[in-house]
Amino acid sequence: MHAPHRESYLSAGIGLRSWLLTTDHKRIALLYFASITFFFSIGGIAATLIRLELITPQGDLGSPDFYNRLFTMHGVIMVWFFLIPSIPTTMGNFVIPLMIGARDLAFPRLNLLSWYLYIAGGLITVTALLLGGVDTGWTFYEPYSTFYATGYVILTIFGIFVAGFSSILTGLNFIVTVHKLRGPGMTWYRLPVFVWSTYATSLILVLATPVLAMTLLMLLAERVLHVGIFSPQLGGDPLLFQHMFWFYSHPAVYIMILPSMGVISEIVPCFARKSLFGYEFVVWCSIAIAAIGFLVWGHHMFVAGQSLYASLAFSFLSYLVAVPSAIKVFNWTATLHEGWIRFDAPMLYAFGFIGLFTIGGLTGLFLAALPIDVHVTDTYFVVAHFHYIMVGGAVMGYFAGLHYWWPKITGRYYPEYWARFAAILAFFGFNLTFFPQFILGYLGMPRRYQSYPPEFQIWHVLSSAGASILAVGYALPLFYLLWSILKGNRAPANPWGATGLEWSTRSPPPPENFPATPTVVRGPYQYDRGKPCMQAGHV
Amino acid sequence: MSEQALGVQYATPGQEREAVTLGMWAFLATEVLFFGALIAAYFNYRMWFGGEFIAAARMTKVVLGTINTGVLLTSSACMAMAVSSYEAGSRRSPVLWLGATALLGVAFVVIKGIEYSLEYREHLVPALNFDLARHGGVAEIFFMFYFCATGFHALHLLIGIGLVTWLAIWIGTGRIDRTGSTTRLIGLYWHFVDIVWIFLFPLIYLAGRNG
Amino acid sequence: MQGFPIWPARAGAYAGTLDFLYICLLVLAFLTAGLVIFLLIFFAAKYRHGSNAMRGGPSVKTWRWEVGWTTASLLIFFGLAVWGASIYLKLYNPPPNALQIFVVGKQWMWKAQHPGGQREINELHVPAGQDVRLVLASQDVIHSFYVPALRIKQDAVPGRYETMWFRADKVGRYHLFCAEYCGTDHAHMGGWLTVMRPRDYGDWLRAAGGQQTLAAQGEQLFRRYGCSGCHEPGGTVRAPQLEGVFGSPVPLSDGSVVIADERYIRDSILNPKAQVAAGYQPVMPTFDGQISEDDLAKLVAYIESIGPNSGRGAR
Amino acid sequence: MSARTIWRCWGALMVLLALTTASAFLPLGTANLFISLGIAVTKALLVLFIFMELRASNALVRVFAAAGFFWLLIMIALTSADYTHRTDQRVPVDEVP
Repeated sequence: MHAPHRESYLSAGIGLRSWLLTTDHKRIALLYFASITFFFSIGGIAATLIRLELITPQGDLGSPDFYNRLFTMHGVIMVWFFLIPSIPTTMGNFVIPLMIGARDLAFPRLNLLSWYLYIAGGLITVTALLLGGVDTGWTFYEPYSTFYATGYVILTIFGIFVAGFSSILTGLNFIVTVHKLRGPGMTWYRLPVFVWSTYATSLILVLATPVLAMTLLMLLAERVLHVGIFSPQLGGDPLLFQHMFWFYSHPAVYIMILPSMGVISEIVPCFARKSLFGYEFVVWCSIAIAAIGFLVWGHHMFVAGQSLYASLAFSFLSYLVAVPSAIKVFNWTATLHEGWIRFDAPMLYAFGFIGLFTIGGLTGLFLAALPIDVHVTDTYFVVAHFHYIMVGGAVMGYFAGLHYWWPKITGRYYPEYWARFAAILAFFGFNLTFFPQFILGYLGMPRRYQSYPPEFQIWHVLSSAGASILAVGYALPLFYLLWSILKGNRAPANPWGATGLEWSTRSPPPPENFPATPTVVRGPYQYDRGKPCMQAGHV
Repeated sequence: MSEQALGVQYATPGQEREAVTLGMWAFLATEVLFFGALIAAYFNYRMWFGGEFIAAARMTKVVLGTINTGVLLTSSACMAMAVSSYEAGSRRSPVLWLGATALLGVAFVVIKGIEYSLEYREHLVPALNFDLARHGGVAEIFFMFYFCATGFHALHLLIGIGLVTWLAIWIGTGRIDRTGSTTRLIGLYWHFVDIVWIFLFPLIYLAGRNG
Repeated sequence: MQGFPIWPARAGAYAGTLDFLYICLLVLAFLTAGLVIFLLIFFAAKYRHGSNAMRGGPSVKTWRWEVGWTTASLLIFFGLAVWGASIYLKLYNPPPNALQIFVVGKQWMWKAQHPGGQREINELHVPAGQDVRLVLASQDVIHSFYVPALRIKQDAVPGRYETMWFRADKVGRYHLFCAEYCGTDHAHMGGWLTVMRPRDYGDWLRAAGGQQTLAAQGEQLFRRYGCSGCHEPGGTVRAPQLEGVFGSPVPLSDGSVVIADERYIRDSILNPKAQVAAGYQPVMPTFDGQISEDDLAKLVAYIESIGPNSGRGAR
Repeated sequence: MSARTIWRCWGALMVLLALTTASAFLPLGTANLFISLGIAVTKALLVLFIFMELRASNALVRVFAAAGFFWLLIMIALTSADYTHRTDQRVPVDEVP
């Protein structure tokens, strides 16, 4: 099946210029892959140092200021330069045009511009963090960030501001692409769930990011000009900053998790050889999550001093947003029923995702209950909860997708046993790292503490031990995936027996994606007693 | 985009036209929330501070503000004329209408500049010379909003003036691709900047005039 | 290392109420997660590729399942929301006649002032079995007053008063933390809450030297800052008399009515023109930036002491 | 879109501008805010539907035109759920009307 002599998007040009000036969505996806891996490593190093510091109750790895800079760096880099762009800009960029039968995204040059904005913003922020860092935490709460914080606050925020434009333009590009570039026969209900969830993500990117941009600009104005907006010392209300910040930053959590849910919805039917249970429910749950996700931000402010009425409303709405997530979990589980289940690495990651996301989601129910939130907010319970969602959920999904589409992207198989080993390692390492943090949180260990009362130590030690396993689990793919680019076995067009359009073109795909525009004749994930029925009528 | 041949990703010019139109509207939705964040903050502070905040609005220049609103609305009508005559196939008339649009835009910016200089003389500019003892801290916060909102609006308008001027030159010299959507898209952008002002005007200039 | 602690200490009955909700949630979470994980493993084993399990039985109507689990989740979630809210409402409404203590957060310490004028730093002594109401202020950034043994937490926001209340039943020493990140020594901003038998508390109060009650100190400040020049009978300027005002409704010049609570008194000192009492001119100068949070607390305590419950202000 | 439509729309906008400015000076209390916002919404709708040709656009474009404003309303509504109730925060709940 493989045909090395035929041209692929990888061989279409080899100079640096052909990469840096490319408008091919597949090459831009690889640019993102490389840069995101870079930022993930920086954030990961910061996380390692944090866990190292917390093994003992005293602060012994540097000063308190150094620790404060560490967790700020970890948060800023991971949130804005890894999690938010991760799946949409890499896998989204690569497979969405392939999945809908398009030649490219609607605005290829805008797509390249998005990458440049992302990398510019990222480098500005990393520069600021390396020059001396910031000690505000990734939330930049007022009035701390205006008049009390030290370090390069302005530069860091400017970097995030620039990267925000990359988010907006990426989202806009996907929205238009999904609406206008679907190939013949590709109706909305024939779209793979990954396309739906990336579309839902794009809506959030377009509608939430500008609010962050304006909020950060006002923060900058206040810090530079010393004129009151949010700062109570100058007459403002610091809670307004929190409202505006979380209006973006809570939906941002759904920016991170929705694409991951999309990846899982691709992988589960493919490796169960069975159509996705409740397809319509799953896709509308994605849209519902994106919409309701905008209505719940106040649950970050239950003890911040917002009014009773706001707290009651936000608690109620927070429970509402949990419903579509729960429905998704039930649908993935039901998909397995009467399947022909295989356990390749992507499926192992997907199993990990479902388990961890379920725990993350269930602990969200604890946090939505007002009095429990009063006790555990700003403690390790919250830290554990959002890491279960963002690392156990979003990052597991990222690795699941990375392995799933790796043969399509590179034309090579990754080494299967190494990959399964890494997936299992990451799962156990993750649980050992973050499960103890739930206990710590309920015990009352506040977050962002460099030193802590000695009775908490045992759980911190377990957590740090887990983190070292997790670090290996995340570092391993870096090595074997790079190795497989050179030495891996060549992969055919459809190595997994999947049904989507992206599997009906060659691996790696030709620059024009499809030799002839495919016509779609059926919905996604159709299997006839375990045999795939391809979506494409002909290729 | 549109001054080139059809992009490879499109099958028909109609598809491209629909795509860029949708893209523009999605971009405008982003812009609504960009200004909207400021407007939401305004409403909350208006509720929170009450009388003092509204009283500060009385120090804005309502006559100049009203004239400026008229200028901007007229410029929008000229822009609509430009798009309409362009799509009718004319070459000279859209250039004239675009020229009128840009001139009115410049007039708006000049009047805005006069307002700013008056406010400077009255010590109403935060960070530069705001007279805290005379006007009070809440008024300073109001004027911070005033300068942020009108400043970002003016920035958008300046970009619009640049685009309109560029467009007039391209149409006039016949370098534009007639099948493209550029004219219509720039029109949409111009009207959007107008809509932002339509909301800023009552919030900034008309607040507190009843007392 | 000290073993594997699972439960935080319980210093009061409220901790038990909250733990009960928490345990119920835990049971629900374990059942749900257990069910999902059991099904994952069960299906994975039974329907693994190459197994001989029966497949393709009579197809189940999808929507029945969907409607079923959607409704079930909705009902359970709404029940939880209502349960949580009902506890929160109690937490929100301080009982009357609680012992009131002012707590000021600043980088990086908690300063407490008892009604008798006793002050302490990073320590808080309270009597067991008595309702205690804390009035929280911050001098710089946002802090958060957190006592895990009581299961309560409240941010101290600069520029306003926040309140919280609790009732500790069990004598002992409990951790007191700052839970909102506040800068360099955030991790060291805290200390101990000491719950004492009421008699011991009385002894402690005496030993801690209540030179003068908070209200008495406030009365001195009331003269030193010149408040009495206008706000007492025979003042040079017509200004509202403050006796009996505390806790009662005050009509404002814009037609609305506020309750003269700590926050109103504080705001009126710092920003007198914002909420002017009806019938008076906005002539009072602002004291913003001229009075520390400590002194503000004393002034508020004084005005509270001449409130309607004091006997002095009874009309 | 004909020149006649455009200039008639312009005329309507000018009339509304005069109305809103004049009404702002009438002592109507908070009603002034709602009148001026109502007129602003009308003006914006005129610009949207006539100048920006939403009249002739398909449903998709209209949805996107509305989305930004709708989300802005969410933001204003839920933040004001906080701000409108801030002052009576410590009034016992059963006494609040």
